[in-house]
Amino acid sequence: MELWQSFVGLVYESIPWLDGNIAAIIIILVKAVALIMPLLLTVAYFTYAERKVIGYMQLRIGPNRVGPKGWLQPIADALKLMTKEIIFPSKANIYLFLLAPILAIAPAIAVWAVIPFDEGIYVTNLDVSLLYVLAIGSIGVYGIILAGWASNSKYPLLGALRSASLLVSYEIVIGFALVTVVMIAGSVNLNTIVADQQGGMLNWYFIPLFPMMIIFFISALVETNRAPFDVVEGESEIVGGTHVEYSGMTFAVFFLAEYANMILMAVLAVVMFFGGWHSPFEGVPYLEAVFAWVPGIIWLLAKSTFFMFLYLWVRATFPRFRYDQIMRLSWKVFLPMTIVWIFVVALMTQLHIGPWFA
Amino acid sequence: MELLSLLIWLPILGGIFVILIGNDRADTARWVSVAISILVFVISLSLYTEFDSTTHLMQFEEKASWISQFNIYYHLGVDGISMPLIILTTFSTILVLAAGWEVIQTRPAHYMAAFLMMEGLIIGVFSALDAILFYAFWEASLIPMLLIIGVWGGDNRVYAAIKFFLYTFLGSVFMLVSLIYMYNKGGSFSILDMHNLSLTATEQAWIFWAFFMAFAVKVPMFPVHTWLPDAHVQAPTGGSVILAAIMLKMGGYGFFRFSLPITPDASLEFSEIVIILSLIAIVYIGFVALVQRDMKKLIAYSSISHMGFVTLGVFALFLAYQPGAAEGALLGLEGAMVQMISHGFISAAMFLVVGVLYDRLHSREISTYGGVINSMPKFTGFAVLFAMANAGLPGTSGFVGEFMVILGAVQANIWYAVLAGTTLIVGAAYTLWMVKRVFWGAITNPEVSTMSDLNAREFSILAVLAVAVIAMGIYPQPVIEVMQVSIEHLLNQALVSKL
Amino acid sequence: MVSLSDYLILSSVIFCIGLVGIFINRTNIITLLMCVELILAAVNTNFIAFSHFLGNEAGQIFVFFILTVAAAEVAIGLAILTLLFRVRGSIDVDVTNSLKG
Amino acid sequence: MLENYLPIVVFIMLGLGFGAGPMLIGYLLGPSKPSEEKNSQFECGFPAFGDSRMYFNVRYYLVAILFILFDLEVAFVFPWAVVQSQLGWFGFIAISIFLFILVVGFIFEWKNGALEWE
Amino acid sequence: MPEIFLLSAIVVVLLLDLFLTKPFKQVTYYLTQASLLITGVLAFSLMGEPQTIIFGGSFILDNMASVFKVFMAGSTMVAMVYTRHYLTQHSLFRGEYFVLVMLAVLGMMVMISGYSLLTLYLGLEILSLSLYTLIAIARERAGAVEAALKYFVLGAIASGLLLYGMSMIYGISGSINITDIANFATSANLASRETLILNFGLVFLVIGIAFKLGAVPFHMWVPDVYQGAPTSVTLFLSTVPKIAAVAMLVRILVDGLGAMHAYWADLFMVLAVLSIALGSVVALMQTNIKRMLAYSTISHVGFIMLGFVTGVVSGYGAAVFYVLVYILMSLAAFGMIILLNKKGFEADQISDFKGLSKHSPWFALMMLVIMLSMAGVPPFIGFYSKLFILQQVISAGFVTIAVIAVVFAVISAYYYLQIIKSMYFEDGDTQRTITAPMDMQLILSINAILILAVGLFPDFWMKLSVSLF
Repeated sequence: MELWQSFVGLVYESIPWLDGNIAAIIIILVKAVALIMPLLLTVAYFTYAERKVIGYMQLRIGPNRVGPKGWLQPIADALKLMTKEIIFPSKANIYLFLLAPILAIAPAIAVWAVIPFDEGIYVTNLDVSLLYVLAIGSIGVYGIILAGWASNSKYPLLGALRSASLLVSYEIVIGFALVTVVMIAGSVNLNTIVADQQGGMLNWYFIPLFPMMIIFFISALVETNRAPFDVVEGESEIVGGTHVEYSGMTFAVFFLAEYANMILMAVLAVVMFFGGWHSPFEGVPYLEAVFAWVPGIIWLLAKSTFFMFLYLWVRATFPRFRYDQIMRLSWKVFLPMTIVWIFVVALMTQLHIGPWFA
Repeated sequence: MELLSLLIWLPILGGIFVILIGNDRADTARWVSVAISILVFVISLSLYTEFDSTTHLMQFEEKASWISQFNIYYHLGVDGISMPLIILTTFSTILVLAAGWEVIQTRPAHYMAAFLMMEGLIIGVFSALDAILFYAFWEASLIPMLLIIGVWGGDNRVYAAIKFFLYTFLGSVFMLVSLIYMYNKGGSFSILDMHNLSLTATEQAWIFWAFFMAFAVKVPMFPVHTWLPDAHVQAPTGGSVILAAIMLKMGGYGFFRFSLPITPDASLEFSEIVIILSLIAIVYIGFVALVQRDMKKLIAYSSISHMGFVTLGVFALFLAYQPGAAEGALLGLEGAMVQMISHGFISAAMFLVVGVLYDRLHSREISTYGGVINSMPKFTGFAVLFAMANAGLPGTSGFVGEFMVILGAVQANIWYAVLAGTTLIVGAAYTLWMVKRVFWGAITNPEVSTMSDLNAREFSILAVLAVAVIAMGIYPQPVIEVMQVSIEHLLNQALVSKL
Repeated sequence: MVSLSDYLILSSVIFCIGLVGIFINRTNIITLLMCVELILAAVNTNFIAFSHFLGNEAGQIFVFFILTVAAAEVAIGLAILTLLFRVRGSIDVDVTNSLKG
Repeated sequence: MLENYLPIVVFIMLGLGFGAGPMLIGYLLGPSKPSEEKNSQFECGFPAFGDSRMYFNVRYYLVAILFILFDLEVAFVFPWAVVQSQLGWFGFIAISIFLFILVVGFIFEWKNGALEWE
Repeated sequence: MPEIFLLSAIVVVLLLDLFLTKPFKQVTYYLTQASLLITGVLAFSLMGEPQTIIFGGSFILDNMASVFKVFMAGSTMVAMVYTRHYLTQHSLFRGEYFVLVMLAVLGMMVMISGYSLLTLYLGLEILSLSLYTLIAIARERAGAVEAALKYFVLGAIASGLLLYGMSMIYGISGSINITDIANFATSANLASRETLILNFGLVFLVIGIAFKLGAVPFHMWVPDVYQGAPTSVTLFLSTVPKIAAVAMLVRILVDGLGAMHAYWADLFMVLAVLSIALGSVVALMQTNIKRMLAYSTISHVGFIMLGFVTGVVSGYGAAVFYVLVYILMSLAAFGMIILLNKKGFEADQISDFKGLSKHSPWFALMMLVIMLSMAGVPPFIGFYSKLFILQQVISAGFVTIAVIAVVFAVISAYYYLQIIKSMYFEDGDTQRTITAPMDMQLILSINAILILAVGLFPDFWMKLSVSLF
């Protein structure tokens, strides 16, 4: 933190002709770079991890040719995608066609502006950060719809429709699930929500909101088109869905967005339900002291990593759901459940149950 | 129930009763309705017998709060002007109902009921002393007439019915506006209060013309008379009779009751215009009648011409009046009244005559007939009598009214009188020419020879009318007597400036 | 600082765009709906700007309800459009011409 | 207050840039040899047939409409959720009525088969 | 409060209808009627209570609200009686129909009692949304869907304009409560800029309200919607919502911006005269009776607005009286059209009335009464409503307007006569019989007779209308 402050001071001093706004923008840019670069790196190596992990789960090795143990595989993939031809389908609406990937990735990156990594470490602290997350998150649908529409081809359109209905269905569920979080925290500021979970694992929200946590996690899988809910791509049915007509970097951008979203969802799950930057050992007599040195951000990343791993695990484990099953799950199972749970939480609040509703 | 209310509501309720009897029991319906109409007539006679002809005040008054929001009262009453018209109404209704006895075969009960209701409504018009009540009856009486023309009329009945309705409706809404205006000014819808309402010259002018629209259409006066030939021709006989005998009188009555007393100054100012219009009606329409081939149309035009005398008589008073000698003016007014009543008898009779012919041969064309006297001598007798009356032959009621009006007009301007007098010639011309072509001469149309003479019902109807026409022609005094005082009062109202 | 009149000008510009869009658009009903939404957006801007500068939340609450109603309206509007498409096979403005006097 | 939103704007710009930039790079680096075959729309191995702007199931509309409604309900619940612990039983009852009506609508849809997906 | 009861009833009926099997579908209808009845009774029981404003100034309970609600519940019940016949004849009988109607009624009640811009707007939208859906309930009829769409689009625009006006009023007065707005508008020291903005908002409000009322030049939806919608919906939408629209008008323009009367009265006068003129003239050319009645409605709306031009309590009362009368007549008129419907036969042409007097003289007579009443012929109630309005207009000094109004009233009489003509003067091609159930025939007869009966004794209703202000 001190380092940061001095850096800011340095910027202001060294470039005296800057007025406040530009300086602020520069500072933000620096922050952004500090945030996005690791993010991209994570994405890159998440793909690698995915192939590796699933490979091991299926008793194979996974990528192992490029670099030692295949470490350079993501780099190679990126280079390959970069040098591929970008095909513009003849019937496509070029502008929308190109706008679609941009709309897909922009929210995936913009959301990160409000994510709290540790106490006081964030790009910006909005009072309505959770609403911001939800709002920006739902823009992603446009990318998919536009992609399907602009391609002017059957499979993308089908994929887009499916995807859009799935996304919106689960968005409602996520919305309701997060309502319960807000009810306990009494705030829609992510920082406050995390801060409210202070005091050991028992105070994390996943305990009173266990069903909601499950629902959130499953919905996150759907929202990111992950297996077993990846009917949108559904290679065997609609040969890749929305992305059929995309090639080269246009496709890569979608890809990037998808993985960035996955990471985001993992982080959100941690922030919402697993105490964010708080150490799991808070309040535990001995361990607390032992792990006191670990910065909050590490805890956050560690927990997130677990969830990211969970994604891969789930993918390797479950067969794909049918489309109607997924829809039914959201409307007929999750939605009633969340509404009921809202009542439950409200009642618990009014009756002051447990440590969470004091 | 008071007498006037009884006169109004008995026929209306009777009409509903007749409807309930239904078309299937036609004869019952006929008998019941004639019975009701006779009953009403008898009751209405007591208006005459108990009438106090020494006062101009309203008699048989009834007053009950009706719409207190606007101080509207259910206010009835008659004076010497309205009373004879009421009796004329009740009298004519009997004739009409009797005349429609077998002629009307489609929906007879409804036909009878319509006339009964209309009778009640028209009596309401003549006896209402509250402007809105008057207006309500005035408009409501259009409805049965509309149906009578439209349902039982001739080939072109739809056009005629709607034209009739819209003309009169259009005219009367202006009256409504001016009534409301006066209400807002004076705070009362009572006609008698309106008589005393002081109005500026401009207001009077506007109100006068508004009233004029309503009444002139009804009378009908020259430029707005065109509905009448259509309506008369297309209406069934009974409808024509009621139209001519009574409905036209509503317009004349309006002039008496509203225009003169409420807007005396405007009436004075515009009297020349009205007189000229009346003269046009009398002369020009007379000539129009001359060229008609359709008997009903001819009579219709002659009605317009005759009603011209009414308006002439009314508005001549302003010119005829000389200070200290109100005789001329009074004569004109009285003449107008008498003319209205007598025209009620005569035109009814004329239409009935045509109706009788029409029943026989289903044609109203003059050319269809010829030599009717050969097959229908009794009928021809009546017909000729009525034709004479229509032409204004002395000794018939027609003469009395026209003569009085002309006398009044002489006082006003000799040329008016001369012009009006020409109608005696023109009227004689068209009536007698018609009579000649229809009744005299050889039978050209073989069907004419098959026509049967009057049956008892027709005979009695025409006989009653003949008696009335002659009685009034020879001895009009009873009629004039009852209205004398009221008309003198009206004259005073008309001559006293409100400014 | 952004002043109230700036907001009002913005909103009136949006409003006018919406209104003009409605009147000159003669082809597509969806566009019509979007223009309506523009009008509502202008209204919302107005309300929020006023609310902010008056320091009175009523305007914001109002906006909340307007949004809801707008959503319900869109839901119904789309449903009707779907129906129209079914019976007519098109959603052009031109097809809505069977009702004439 | 408002300056907290500056980073948001910057991030959105960055996000857009991260979309556009790589594509531009790809366009510059990659070859560009379009051919009619290559640019034709995708079909499983045979020439494309029919209009790709095809009719689709009305249920997609239904989902969209339901989404609009429910998402708004969520939006309504959020403000309440923030302050619900301070509102006490009044807030509880109020939201109960609200959710009750929502649930009634939900049941209505369910019974009408709006949620069935064949 | 009746609203709360009605809302619960809606929920109950909605749910119950879902679980009713086919043979019991009529239960929905009877429940609807019962709910409306109880709602009406509840509203009636509130009559005479002193005026109270609740919910932080956004809801008002006064005599006007109660009377309107009672009237509304009553006329909706009547409408439902007619509707049932129509729905069964055309296989449109669905539970949702009744629920939607009740929702619309609920919306209207909120409009009537709304005392802040927000509640008024919400009520309006509950009403409008229900109506859009109701119109489109005949899904397979192109005309109905088209009508729904037109109504929807124009209604949405109108709402937008109304809202824009509301936002301006809110911005300048700082409150959405009518009470506060009224206080603001009456405060003596308004800067000219403030007056200007109030006026600016006012114009939009007037446009919005005129849209909802269907006044020229914002009437475009009226004929199409009336013609396209299923007759039972037309019946409902042409009648009851007019009360609510007038109530909203009263709340906003009279209660709230009464001080600005001089400004909006001018607008109203133009709208009113245009409506009367156009409604009367264009109706002449119609062959579709629903469309004709639509234009006739426009002209009636003109008369209603004239009542508000006067700017005095009795003038407003006249307008209210006119509305109530109009609803009575319109209910009966559309009831008559529905009466002629038979299985699969949609009676909506004037020629469908041909020969009615032959095979059903009673209903022909009723229709005669209705039409003449609409034309404003005494002694039917329509005359007194026109009389009241004219009296007020003349008393406010607008004699010319009154003359114009009556002239067009005469013109409009022509098309009412067209129906009378069809019924009485022309013979039908085919013999048609009335298949409607007895309850409908009975209610329709009572409805029509009321037109005469109230016409004979209008005093109570006039006094009641005036007493509401």
